[in-house]
Formats: sequence, C-alpha cells, structure tokens
Amino acid sequence: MKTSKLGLDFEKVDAARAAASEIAASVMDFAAKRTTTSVERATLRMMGVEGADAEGVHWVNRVVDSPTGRDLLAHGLSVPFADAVARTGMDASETARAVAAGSVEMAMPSGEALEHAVAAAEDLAADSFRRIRTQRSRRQESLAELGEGERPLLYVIVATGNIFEDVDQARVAAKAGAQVIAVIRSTAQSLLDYIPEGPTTEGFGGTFATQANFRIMRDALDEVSREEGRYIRLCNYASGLCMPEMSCLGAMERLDVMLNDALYGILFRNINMQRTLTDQRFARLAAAAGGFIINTGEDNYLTTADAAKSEHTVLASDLINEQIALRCGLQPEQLGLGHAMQMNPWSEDMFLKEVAMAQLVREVFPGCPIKYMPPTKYMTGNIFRGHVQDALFNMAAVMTDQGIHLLGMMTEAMHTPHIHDRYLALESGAMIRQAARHLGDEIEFKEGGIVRGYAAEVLENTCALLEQIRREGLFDAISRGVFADVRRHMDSGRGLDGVALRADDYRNPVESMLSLMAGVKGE
Amino acid sequence: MKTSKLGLDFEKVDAARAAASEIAASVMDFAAKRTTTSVERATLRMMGVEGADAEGVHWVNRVVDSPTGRDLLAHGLSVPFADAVARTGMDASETARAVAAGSVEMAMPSGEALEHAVAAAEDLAADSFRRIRTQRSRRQESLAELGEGERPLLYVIVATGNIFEDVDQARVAAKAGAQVIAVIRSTAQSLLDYIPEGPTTEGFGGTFATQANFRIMRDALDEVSREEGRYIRLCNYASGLCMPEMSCLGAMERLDVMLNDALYGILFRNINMQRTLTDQRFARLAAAAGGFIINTGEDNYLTTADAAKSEHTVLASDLINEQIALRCGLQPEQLGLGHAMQMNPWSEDMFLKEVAMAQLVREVFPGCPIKYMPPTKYMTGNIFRGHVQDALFNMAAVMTDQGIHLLGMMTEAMHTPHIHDRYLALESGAMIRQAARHLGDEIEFKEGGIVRGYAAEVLENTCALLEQIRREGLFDAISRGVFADVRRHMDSGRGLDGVALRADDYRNPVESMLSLMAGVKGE
Amino acid sequence: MNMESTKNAVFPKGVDPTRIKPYGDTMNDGQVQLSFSLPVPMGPEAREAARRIAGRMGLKEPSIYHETDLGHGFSYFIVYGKCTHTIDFSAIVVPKIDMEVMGFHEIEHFMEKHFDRRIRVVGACTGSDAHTVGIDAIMDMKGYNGEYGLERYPTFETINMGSQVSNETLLARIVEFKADAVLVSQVVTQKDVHLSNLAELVDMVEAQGVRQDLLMICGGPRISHEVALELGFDAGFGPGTKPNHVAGYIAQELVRRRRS
Amino acid sequence: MNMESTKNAVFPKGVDPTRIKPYGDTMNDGQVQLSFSLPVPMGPEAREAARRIAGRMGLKEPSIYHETDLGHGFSYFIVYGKCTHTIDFSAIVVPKIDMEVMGFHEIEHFMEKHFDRRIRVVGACTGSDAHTVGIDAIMDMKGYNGEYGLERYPTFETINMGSQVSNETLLARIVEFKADAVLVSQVVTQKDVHLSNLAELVDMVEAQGVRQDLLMICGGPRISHEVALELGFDAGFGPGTKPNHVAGYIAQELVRRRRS
Ligand code: B12
Ligand code: B12
Ligand SMILES: Cc1ncc(COP(=O)(O)O)c(C=O)c1O
Ligand SMILES: Cc1ncc(COP(=O)(O)O)c(C=O)c1O
Repeated sequence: MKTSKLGLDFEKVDAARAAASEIAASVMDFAAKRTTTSVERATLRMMGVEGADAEGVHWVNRVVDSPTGRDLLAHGLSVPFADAVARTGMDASETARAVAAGSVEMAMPSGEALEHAVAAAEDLAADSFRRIRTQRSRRQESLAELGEGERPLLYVIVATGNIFEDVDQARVAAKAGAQVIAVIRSTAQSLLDYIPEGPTTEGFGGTFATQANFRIMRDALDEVSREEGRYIRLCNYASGLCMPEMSCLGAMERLDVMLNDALYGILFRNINMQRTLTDQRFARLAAAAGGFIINTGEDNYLTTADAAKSEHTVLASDLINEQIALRCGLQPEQLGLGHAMQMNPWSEDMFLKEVAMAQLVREVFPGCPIKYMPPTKYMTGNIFRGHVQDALFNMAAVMTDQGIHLLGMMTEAMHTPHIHDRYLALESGAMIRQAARHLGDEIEFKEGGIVRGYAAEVLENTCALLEQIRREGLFDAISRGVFADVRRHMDSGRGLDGVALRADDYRNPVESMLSLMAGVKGE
Repeated sequence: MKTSKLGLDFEKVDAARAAASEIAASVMDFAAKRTTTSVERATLRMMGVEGADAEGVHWVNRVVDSPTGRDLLAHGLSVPFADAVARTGMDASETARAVAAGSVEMAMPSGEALEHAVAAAEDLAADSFRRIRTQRSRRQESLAELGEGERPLLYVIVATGNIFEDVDQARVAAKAGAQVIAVIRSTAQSLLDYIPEGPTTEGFGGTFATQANFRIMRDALDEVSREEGRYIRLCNYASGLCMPEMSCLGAMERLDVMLNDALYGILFRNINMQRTLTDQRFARLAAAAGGFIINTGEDNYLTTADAAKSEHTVLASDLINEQIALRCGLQPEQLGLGHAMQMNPWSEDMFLKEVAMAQLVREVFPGCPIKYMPPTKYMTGNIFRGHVQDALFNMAAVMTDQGIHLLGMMTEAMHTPHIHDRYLALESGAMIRQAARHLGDEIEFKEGGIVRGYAAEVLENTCALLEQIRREGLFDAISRGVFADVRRHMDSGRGLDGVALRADDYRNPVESMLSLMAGVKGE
Repeated sequence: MNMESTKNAVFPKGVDPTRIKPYGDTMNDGQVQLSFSLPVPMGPEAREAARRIAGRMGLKEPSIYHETDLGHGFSYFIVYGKCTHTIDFSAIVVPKIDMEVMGFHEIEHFMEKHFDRRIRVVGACTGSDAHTVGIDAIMDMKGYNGEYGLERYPTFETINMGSQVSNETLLARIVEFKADAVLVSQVVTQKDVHLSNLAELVDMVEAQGVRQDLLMICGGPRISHEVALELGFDAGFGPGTKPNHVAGYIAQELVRRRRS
Repeated sequence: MNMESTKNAVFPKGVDPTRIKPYGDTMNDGQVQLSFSLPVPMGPEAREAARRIAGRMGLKEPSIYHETDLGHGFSYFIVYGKCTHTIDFSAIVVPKIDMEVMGFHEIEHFMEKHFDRRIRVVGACTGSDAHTVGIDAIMDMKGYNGEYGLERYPTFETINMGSQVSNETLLARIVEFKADAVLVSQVVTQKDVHLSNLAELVDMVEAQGVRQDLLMICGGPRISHEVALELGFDAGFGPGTKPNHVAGYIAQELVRRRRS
C-alpha cells in the first residue's frame, strides 16, 4: 500500500485519475482526427526543409501557405511534398523554395506512387530522427557522466532579449548553481504563426525562440556543463501557434525541458482550442520521441483566478495533462507538471497550506518532476520582502521533496532578472536546500491538523470537478471558465483557420515515425 | 506526565537541573558573603541620592569612593549614610555632597543609634520602593488594558548613540510592529565604574544607559504604546561594573527587560568574577522587585566557541542562570534566557539542528520566555543573503513557539541598524509569524530522526557538563574555559578592588527590603 | 493612491525642508544602500572601480559591504555610502489628479445628479500585452480590494475588450461605441514598449478627430499621472489603484469639462 | 584576500575598459539598485524627492520600485535607475601588499632559511573594542579556516594581549618584548573610532622612537591595505584574511627590509 504523509485517500486519487483519463481520451480522439498548418510545417521541418526567404519567412510556412499547400492540408503535406522532391530530384529545401515560388506543384499521389512517396518521406525524415536519437543519447551520456546535482533542481530564467547576452547570463547562473536554464521567449511569440530564423538580439521581455538560438545556448551550456562538472538543462517553449514545430526543434537541438501546454495558449493567449489541442498532440509525440521534460502551465491559473477558491482546478488540470501526455507516449519522469498556488504570503497559515498543496501534488504524481513555483503575483517592488517570500518557498520545496524548483526572483514584480538577481536567488535556494536537507524526512503532519485537512479538501474538490468535466467534456468546461477564471469558446480565438479535419486519405509518415519512437500505436 | 515533541528524557532534565541548583547555591552563598562598591552605590541611589558633580560623577560614586566610604565598605554604607542624614538634617543628596566634600563624616553607629539609623535608611528608601511598586502596577495595567500582541514578541534594537535619535527610530520600529525595543548601550559601558548622568547624544555603537535616557525612552514608548494600542516593552542593560545600580534604575524607570548576566561580563568584558557575581545577586533582587524580565547572555557564547561542539554549554549555563535567578526571587516568566546557536547556515541540516535546539530550550524551560536569536556571526555584508538567513530563524522561532524573538538585521555584520533595516526585519518577522502561525502545532518530529537525536545528544552532554561543574564549582569551570572558550581567573579582571567580604556587622536595610519584596528570605 | 500633498506636513526634528538628504540613523547622515554588477572580473581593481562609481554618484566614504565574483568576467557589489546631494523639498511641485476620492454609493449619487444617461467606457490591454488582471481589477463586476468594478455601477456602460488588443481595433470600438472614456492598461514595459503603444493611440485618436470628446486614461504598474500627461493622456493610475478612484475621476472630470 | 591584479583579464564581450558602467542585463545599461529613507512624510512629493535624489546621483530614468510610509515623518524607497557615469578601469591602480601567498610549511622553511632567531609578534584588539575573534583567528593555535594561527609556528614567538588593550599598555609591551611586529585588530568602527585608535598608536610608536624597528600591521572587517597605509601602518588586512597571509607577509617583509 502507498503511504502518505497527508493521510491521503488514494481511492479518491484513483477515481480522479480515472475521470481525467476519460477526459484525455476524448480530447486525444478529437485531436487525432485533425491536422493543422503547424503540424504540417513541423512535418516538413522533420523532412529537412531549412531556411527562410528574404523576409525571414521560413520555407515551411511558404509551402503550407501556398495555394496547393492550403488545398492539400486536410490530406497531409508530407506525402505530396516527398513526391515533389522525388519528382524534381532536388533536396527538401530546394523543393520547398520551388513550391513556394510556384515553379513546382504538389499533389497527392496515388497507387504505387503513393507508397513510393511515403517511403521517400520516411527517407527524408531519417536524418532528423537520427539527430533526435543522437541527442537523446548524448543527454543520457552527459547525465550519466556528469550527473546534474542535488534536487530540487534549481531552475532560473534568462530573458534579456538578446541571445548572446542570454548566454553570458546563463553562464553566470550556471556557475552560481543553476541546474536548469530557461530562456524566456519574447512576449507574444505564442501568437506568431511562424518561427523566426537565425540568431536574434531584439526581444521584449524575452528572447525569440529560434533554432539558431536554441543551438547557441545549447552549445554554451554544454561548455559550461563541462566546466561545472554538472549537466545543465536547457528549457524553452513549445507553446503557442507553432507548438509542434517548436517541439521538433527542441528534440533536434537537445532541449531538456519545454513549456508545452495547450491550455496555457487557450486561456492566456486566446488561441483557438481546436487548433492548439490538435497541435499539442503532435508536439507531445515529438516530446516523447525527444525524451525531454515538458512543463505544463497550471502554475499560471491562480494569477487570474482566486487562489483560495481554485486550488483544485490546478490539480484537476494537472491530472488531465498527465493523462493526455501519457497517451502521447511521454513517460512520467517527463512530466514537469505546473504548480504554483499564489497564496497571499500575509495570510494566516499560508505556509501550512502551501506545504499541504506541494505535498499533495508530490503524492498524487510520485513519478513526475513537478515544476514547483513560488507565487509571482504577490511579489512587489519591495525586493527585500520578496526575497524572503521566495525563501519561504525554497523551504517548502525542500520540505516536500520537489524535483524541479523554479526559483522566484526578488525583482519579479518589476523586471526580468538582472545578472545578480539570479545569483542571489540561487544562493538562497542552494543555502536552504542544504540547511533543510532532510527536513522532509524528519517531520510528520499531525492527524486532524490543518495541513492534512486542507489537502483532503482540495482532493475532494478535484474529484468533484473532474467528474463534472468528464460528463460535460473539456471544451465545455473551458467555455464555463473553469480554469483560471477565463472563458474561451470552441470557435473563437486565434489560429482556427489553420485547422482541418483529416481527410480519409490523410497520411503523415513522420507522425507515424514519431508515434513509433514514442511507443504509441500509430494511426 | 510532561509530553515532549522531542521525546526528551525528563529525568535527565531533572538531573541537570539538580546539579545546576547546587552550583547556584554555592555561587549565591559566595555572593551573599560579599559586598561591592556598586552594591553600595545602588543602595544609596535607592535611598534617594541623586545628581552628579561638575565632572559628571554621580554623588553615590563620590560617597563610596570617599576615604570613609572605602573604609566602611565591608560594613555597608547605607546605615552610616542614613545616620549622617539624620545627624545633619539635610536630604540624601545634600548629605552625599557634604560627605563627598569631606564636610560630613560617615561612621557606623552602634547600639540604639544603629537601630535608628536602620529605620532612617528604610525611610529614605521608602520613596524608591513606592516608585517601583507604582511602576510594576502601571506595567500590569497597561498590559491588561492594551495587551502586547502576538508571540513571539518581536524584539529589535536601536543604537544610534543619541537618545533623541533613538526615540525617532523606536517610534518607527513600534509602528512597524516591534514589541520590545532594546536600546543598545555605548560600547564598553560595562567597564565604566559609574553611570553617566543626564540625556546623552554621543555614544559608540549604542547610547549611554543613563537614568534620564531610560526615562526619555520610556515616556516616548508609553506614548507610542497608546498610539499603537499595544504595550511596547523597553529593554536596556543591567550588566557590567554598575550592574546593581542599573537594575535599580530599571526597576524605578519601568524598564521591562534588562540584559543581566555576570557571566557575560566575566567572559566578554574581563570583569572580575567575584565582583560581578556579587553584584549580580543584588541586581537580581532588584529585578525580582521590579518585576522586569532579565535576559541572560548565553547567546554570546558561540560567537567565540565552536557552535558544533559547544551547544551544551549554552544549555548548561541557562540552567545555572535559572537557578541563580530563582534564588534571587525572580519568577520563571521573568527569565529571558539567552539562546543563539551560531550554526553555519550553509551546513547540512543546520535548520534541523537549530529547530532541535530551539525546541529543546523551550521544553527544558517551559515557563520562561527564551530570548531566541539568529546567529550573528555568519552575517556578512551580503545583506540579501543575510535577510534570508534571518528569515530561516523567523521560521524556526514560530515552529518552536518562542516567546521573545530578537530579530536579526540584514546589515548586522556591518552597522547598527538604519531606520529601514529594522522595518524590513520586522516585516519579515511578522509575515512569517503570520504565514506559519500554527506550524509548531502541526508537525511532529520523527522518532529516531535527526532532530530528536540531536536534542538528546545535547541534553546528555549538558548533564555531564553540569555534573562536572557541580564537582569543581563554577569558578573553576570558568578558569578552565568551559564557557565561550574563554578562560578567566578568580583574581584577575576588572573591579576586584571594589569587592569586600562583609564584616560581621554588615547591614543593608535596602537589600533586606528588596529581598522581602522579591520574596527571598533576607539575611 | 497617495494623492494628498504632504508639503505642509510636520518633519522630524532637525530637518531643513530646503535641504533634504537620505537618512540612516543620524539626521543628515546621507546613508544610501546600493548594489550593482560590473562587467569586469573580480579583484582589487574591480573593487576600486565599484568604489569610484559610488564616488561619482556623489557618495562620500563609499564602503564595499559585499563583493561576489559572478564569474565569466562579472562582479557584483553591495555598497553603502553617504549621499552628499540635497534636495529642496519645499520647491517640489507634483502634478496630481484633481479629484476627491469617493465610494461606490457616493459616485452613483453624483452621477445620477449630473448625468441623465449612462457614461460609456471602453477598456483594453493593448499591443501584445496579455496581462488582464490590472484592467479587470478596474472593470470587472467582482472588483478589487473590496471595491466593485465599473461594470457594477448602474450609471456606467462598459466594454472590456480584454488583452492583446491592437490600437486599431480599440479605436474602431471607441468610435463605434461613442465612448466617453477609454481605459488602457499596459503592464509589459520592456524597451519602453508601453510608452510607444500609448503614444500611438493618442496620435490615432487625434487623427480620427475624436480626442476632445474622449477622456483618455491609462494605467499599469509603471504608470504615473505624470507619465500619462507627458504621453498626452488625461490621467494615469499606478499600482494600488482601486475601481472607485477611476470611476470617481471620470465622473468629476466629465462634469468639470461640461462646465468649462 | 584577492591580491592578484585583474587588470589584464579578459572582459565580457562589448566591454570598453576605459568606460565601465554597471550592468543589469544589457551591456552598458548602467542598472543600479538603491535604497534609502528620507526624513519627510510619505506622499507624492516624497516620491518625487526620492526620484530627484537618484537623478542627482546621475541615474537616468530613476524608477521607484517601492515606497513605504515608515511613519513619524519618515519614508523609505527602493529605486532603480541607469547610471550615467563611467569609470576608466584601465587607469585604476590599487596599492597591493607585495607578497606571495605561502602555506604553513613553506613559511616555516622560508623563516628557517632567513632567520636564526624567532620573530617576535605581539597582537591586541585595542581601545574599548572587545572583539577578539578576529585577532584570535590570526594568532590562536587552533587557527582559522583550516590554517594554523601564528602561535603554532615554531619560528614565531607571540603574545596575544586579547581585547580592550589601551595603546599605552600595548606600546609598553612592544618595547619590553622587543617586538618585530605588532598586530592590531579593530572591529568597532562607529564614528570612525578605529581610525583614531590606530593613528594614535602610530604617533605613540614614533614618539617612542621604535617605528623603524617595528612592522606595524592592522586588520579588521573594515580595514583595507590602503586605509592602513594612509594611517601610517605598513600593511592592512581585511575580511577573509587567513593566518598564513599574515605570517607570510611578516616573513617576506622582514627579509626585504634587511636587504634594503
Ligand atoms: C500574472 C502575471 C502574468 C500572467 C498574466 C495573466 C493575465 N491574464 O493577466 C501570465 C502568466 C499569463 C504572464 C505572462 C507573461 N508575463 Co507576466 N506577470 C504576471 C505578474 C506575476 C502579476 C501581474 C498582475 O496580475 N498583477 C496584479 C494586478 C492587479 O496589478 P497591476 O497589473 O499593476 O494593476 C493595478 C494597477 O497597475 C492599475 N492598473 C493596471 N492597469 C490599469 C489600467 C487602467 C486604465 C487603470 C486606471 C489602472 C490600471 O490598477 C490595478 C489595480 O490596482 C507580474 C509580476 C508581478 N508580481 O507584478 C508578471 C510580469 C508583469 N510579467 C512579465 C512578463 C515579461 C511576462 C511575459 C511577457 C513573459 C514571457 N516573455 O513569456 C509573459 C507573456 C504575457 C504577455 N505578453 O503579456 C514581466 C513584465 C516585465 C516588464 N516590466 O516589462 C513581469 C513584471 C514579471 C517579470 N519580472 O518578468 N504574466
Ligand atoms: C561576535 C560579535 C560580538 C561578540 C564578541 C566576542 C568576542 N570576544 O570577540 C560580543 C557578543 C561580545 C559582541 C559585543 C558587541 N558588539 Co559585536 N559583533 C560580533 C559579530 C556578530 C561577529 C564578529 C566576529 O567574530 N567575526 C568573525 C571574525 C573572524 O571576523 P573579523 O573580526 O572580521 O576578523 C577577520 C578579518 O577582519 C581579519 N582581522 C581582524 N582583525 C585582524 C587583525 C590583524 C592584525 C589582521 C592581520 C587581521 C585581522 O582577520 C580575521 C579573519 O579573517 C559582529 C557582526 C558580524 N557578523 O560581523 C558584531 C559587531 C562587530 N559588533 C558590533 C557592536 C556594536 C558590538 C557592541 C559594541 C554592541 C554594544 N554596544 O553592546 C558589543 C560590545 C563589544 C565591544 N565593545 O567591542 C558591531 C560593530 C559595528 C561597527 N562597525 O562599529 C557589529 C558589526 C554588529 C552590529 N551590526 O552592530 N560582539
Ligand atoms: C505553458 C506556457 N507556455 C507559454 C508561456 C509564455 O509564452 P508566450 O509569451 O509566448 O505566450 C507560458 C508562460 O508562463 C507558459 O506557462
Ligand atoms: C548580558 C549582556 N550584557 C551586556 C552586553 C553588552 O554590553 P557592554 O558593551 O556594555 O559590555 C551584552 C551584549 O550582548 C550582553 O549579552
């Protein structure tokens, strides 16, 4: 029998998970019937289409947005494109350029040509898959060789807007003990329906996520990993309108962690839910293949919803996200589920409640490295107070044995971190991790006490909520504003025009290869 | 049966206390056989001698240091002085001046004159005793009327060197939530064999303790107490070569807390042990009469001794101090025993050990308001890190249900607090007290764990040490450098020349009155 | 919202209002704490450079409390020093929003007295800014910090367009709705993107010829009334704003404008 | 003890050593954090005063991150701004203790080679300063931070007079003991009492006519080599000093003096 420091009723947990599983099944079912412009672009990238036009628009966008691209969307572009490559004898990128220029036409082959084209598509994607496999094993080797230090892994962000500046900041952070470096993306990159190309130096509140930037940072961190004798993980975003492509790039460029959550896009970026849930399915297959950790976005919910009333929505969403992810072939150890409670640090017994929630999420997901976060909403310009608030959460993280701890920054309310803000946050995180090393092992929570009571109540509410969502479906729940107090509707939001129901003859060999690699039964 | 969160063996506690009691008995015995210049000065102050000469030397010093004063020391000055007052018909201060000028001679009366003089001495002291009684009941009334807020009481220091500036700082501190204001004394006032007179504005690292300064601050805090609707306690020092006088002034001027510990003077100020232990007996009788809390100095020990090896010396000294204090008529609720562990905040499981020690001292002294303190030695100029270190101790204080918490200041390593340093410390203290309000009730420490094991080990060592001190005596223990890693000897150190064995005809009616008021059998 | 002037307030003892200095623990000691990193490797010269920076800032006896080698050519310093500059406090004049703070009922009463129609307010968080919490705090039914939002006031008619609204879309809505007031929220301020967003809206409103019929109000954590005025807005509200402040201001300002 | 010069070190990209500025997240952004209290009551004018103080310090775009009404006429501010001053790093010359850091055995070896008698060192914490931990760290058997104290060196003969030693008493002991070096610790620095204490000792030693035979060394948390030189000492040691630094310096300096 499982033991619980909270005296949890694991039958309730099982019931909640069963409901979440049904919800996930129906979402996945929905997604598997559709494709999107971004899914197809990701597919083409996997097949080796590289580079951008003079305006910086990537050739995969040009292909997909070409008139035939649009026409063929519902059928899948990989096979017609592979067919065009085979026909022209050019390589993938050249073919893409030709398609974009209108000098080559794509069409869905049939009969024997179809089977040839499928094989050609698989051939074209072979390099990318090799690359992904190499990156996976490199990660494994580095981790085996260097290790990655104590847990919770200390996770910090860099967000200068300039990838070269980010590199400097990341190196300094690594030296100060950072174990995960997240490069924050330029504001609203979620809304861009293309991925910029090349190294970039001008972002707002973050640095554009581009393949070149991924690579620059990965190289730098590999160097620093050797210097520090510790493998340092790199994090970025597979989120927004380019979610599938980002996820593929992440797998190819050896990102170790990626923020990846359709619900975030729906709720906070007003991306259409059909679009992004469909994208998410493909993105998570790529994540499973790439072997990186995904971070889900539940930590954002209570910035808009009331923390005192909606903790259970975070846990419910975590369960749904878990079930969706498992169905995409992700392993539990790849699920960095989002957790941030946003409780007012001045409220009575807040710390007890925080610990209760942090322990609850650990016990409900014993195999997953929760992305544990302090509240950001209660940070103010009072950096000294903020530093202490964050310290409380450093303590809670150690007490509840978290796997990944996104460190708060004392200047959080005001600016993205200066070089020393991060240093000081890491210092506090490392000190408390050391000073309270075995505190979690040491203490027990009294029966009938506040901590156990609070956890039980939230679990109870989670069960009820999931049961309701199971009945009404996730889409309706979102329309009712269940999560984050935000209402979104089936047919509103950005990106809907990029969604198509898969035609009967839809084919996507790359997706099949991903599914295979992810250990998921392909279509 | 007592319950313990640490699974303490209370028989060990009883054994340790029994040894401490024997040690205390022999120290008290030693002290009761002696008097000092400062005891006699205190006596004269109680009898109404006020004011200082042109050089600022108080008349009590002039009287005691006059040739006859010195001659009569062993016999006690109060009776000859009262006799002189009666003879001359002047008031006490005028008589003191005359004695100092040599125009009036003191002599020990005998026979009927002696009994008259004793009665006269009692009469002269009556005003001071009335004043002390009034101050006690005022404190009681204010506490009953206003309360003093939540526990642990937040204790902060002011130390500008200028009493008027101190007042400003104290007001701001009170508004920010301070419940105890300690006015830190100018460096090395311990070594002054007189108390300066009047309001002072020029101190080093603190403000001179003078009667006028006591009064100015008490008045200001009374005003602030009304504004804040909370009785705010005032703390100062009854320590050093003027310990008995300071204690009397404290009782008269309604100080609520006074640092009072012979061992501090011996170890850190190299004051002769015979002198200061004798002084301490009188000072604690006055403290008992005045009804204020004393703070002992064990929190200083580990600044010089190794924290990892000497925690038990702190507890042992606390027990001795307790037993000495009880013999002087102090009540357990007046014993603010010193506690600061000075553990390196970067050492593994430091926080667990700190909590173990804090809980231990609470359980060994359930009736006493421990003066709980964070380590000061590990503070550095890194104010951000220091602020977090202090926050850890704010947490430990709440977890172990402390009564008084001397808040650390982030600038501790560098300067006495600026006005906002204190504000920020109070903010952190109050926030954590609120956020972790019932954490102490909530958690249990695992059997066989680090916390319980550490506490048991320290208790064990304390027993052994006290047993040894019981055999060798406190004086020898001090010569061996048992406390604070500092060795001091019976006949070295300052102030020895102010000690006299009481002659057979020694009389001190004021001491008898104090003993009576303190509920201690007089001599 | 600390809108009352404190210019005639009582000062601590020893203060000369024409020569104000920072204060640590002795009047006019000038004590200031500062911290910064330098892009030079840690060492005696870096330390001296830090001291000189503080000196150039006008700090006497700059004292390095702490130094850290951040590595990779960077160093970090915590410095204290005594500021030699003084400020003439008595000469400071700060533009303030000219209004009296009223409560929900008071405002409703005032509105009913002065207007015979509902006042139309449109709000949005513009550009790529997705931070809705601030504008919602002002507009939402449920309100903020114990005060109802504008939607709850029967005398206001409101549209909250949410976040990521382009200035074009917002302007179109202002015109279509015949808004009396527009509320713009800007939270992301990196590279001063909020300033250009706000200034652009003013230009567009003016170009459209509706500026004089529109009360333009902005807000956000880094917005002050002064900044708002500089940008061509009528008022700006910063951190801690409550809905009734905004409602009250709109009410009073519209009445004032009608009169003049 | 960071005694090596870093003047020829490698700088981060984009750094011009002749124009060094504080750094936050973009090279030459000048980002500086500061905090201070003002003896004026909180309000819009106080806020503006805080901003102006920062402006006078040469900070561009000073931004009030936080303000607190401390009450009783005081206000507290946390401010960020962009420092406009630059420092010519390449022009900085810092006087450094001229020595090589050696370990216990190396020093003993060096001493045995150069001296045929034990070197006499007397140490004290002077004035009313009672902080012995620093001087003990340098002198005590048990040492500090893994390094033995001077008492442990067979080639040194030491007296540690402890704390609260008057300059008179110390001087008498120096003369009587024929000390080769004196070690003075000063921890309490309020009202610069350490400076006057130390300067007085130098005067007294000179008046006594023994200055040239005596290596005068001081130390403490607020002591630097530069300060020591200014006060007329031969060397000064600050926070983080280890016993071997001091022993090594004495050994090397005495040999150097004998040569010259
Ligand atoms: C919650 C939050 C989010 C949520 C937003 C959810 C939502 N729907 O609003 C999520 C998680 C989605 C988010 C995302 C991002 N965020 Co954000 N976020 C915050 C956070 C934690 C709290 C903001 C908040 O809700 N405050 C509470 C409200 C009530 O306060 P307020 O906005 O100041 O509003 C008050 C007043 O200013 C005023 N007011 C505000 N608007 C208006 C308008 C009018 C007309 C009036 C009269 C008054 C008024 O009244 C309000 C009530 O008093 C802050 C950090 C912090 N602690 O402040 C960062 C912060 C604002 N975010 C930041 C950033 C950079 C981002 C991202 C861009 C990061 C990235 N690159 O991915 C993303 C993308 C979002 C985007 N492009 O806008 C930065 C901004 C830095 C800067 N100064 O430019 C901050 C400061 C964090 C940081 N240090 O990096 N964020
Ligand atoms: C421990 C301590 C005490 C102990 C001292 C015990 C003892 N026997 O030493 C006790 C509790 C008795 C004490 C009392 C007081 N203290 Co005290 N104390 C401290 C504390 C917490 C730690 C100091 C310490 O031990 N550091 C560790 C040692 C190893 O470091 P160090 O001294 O810097 O020494 C190193 C170097 O500087 C150098 N070094 C030092 N001396 C020398 C000499 C030579 C020749 C060389 C080569 C090198 C060298 O080498 C050492 C090893 O690297 C500090 C705060 C802090 N965290 O620093 C306050 C502090 C020093 N104390 C302070 C004050 C004001 C006092 C009091 C005066 C307060 C009062 N008014 O009652 C009293 C009275 C004592 C007095 N008059 O001196 C202030 C001083 C403020 C200032 N700058 O003036 C401080 C900074 C605390 C504060 N913020 O208020 N204190
Ligand atoms: C899951 C997830 N995706 C994306 C983002 C932010 O990205 P963007 O600004 O591009 O919307 C976040 C921000 O917290 C997130 O949690
Ligand atoms: C019990 C006690 N007395 C006195 C003092 C300090 O006073 P002084 O500087 O006069 O020695 C302290 C300092 O911590 C103390 O703990």
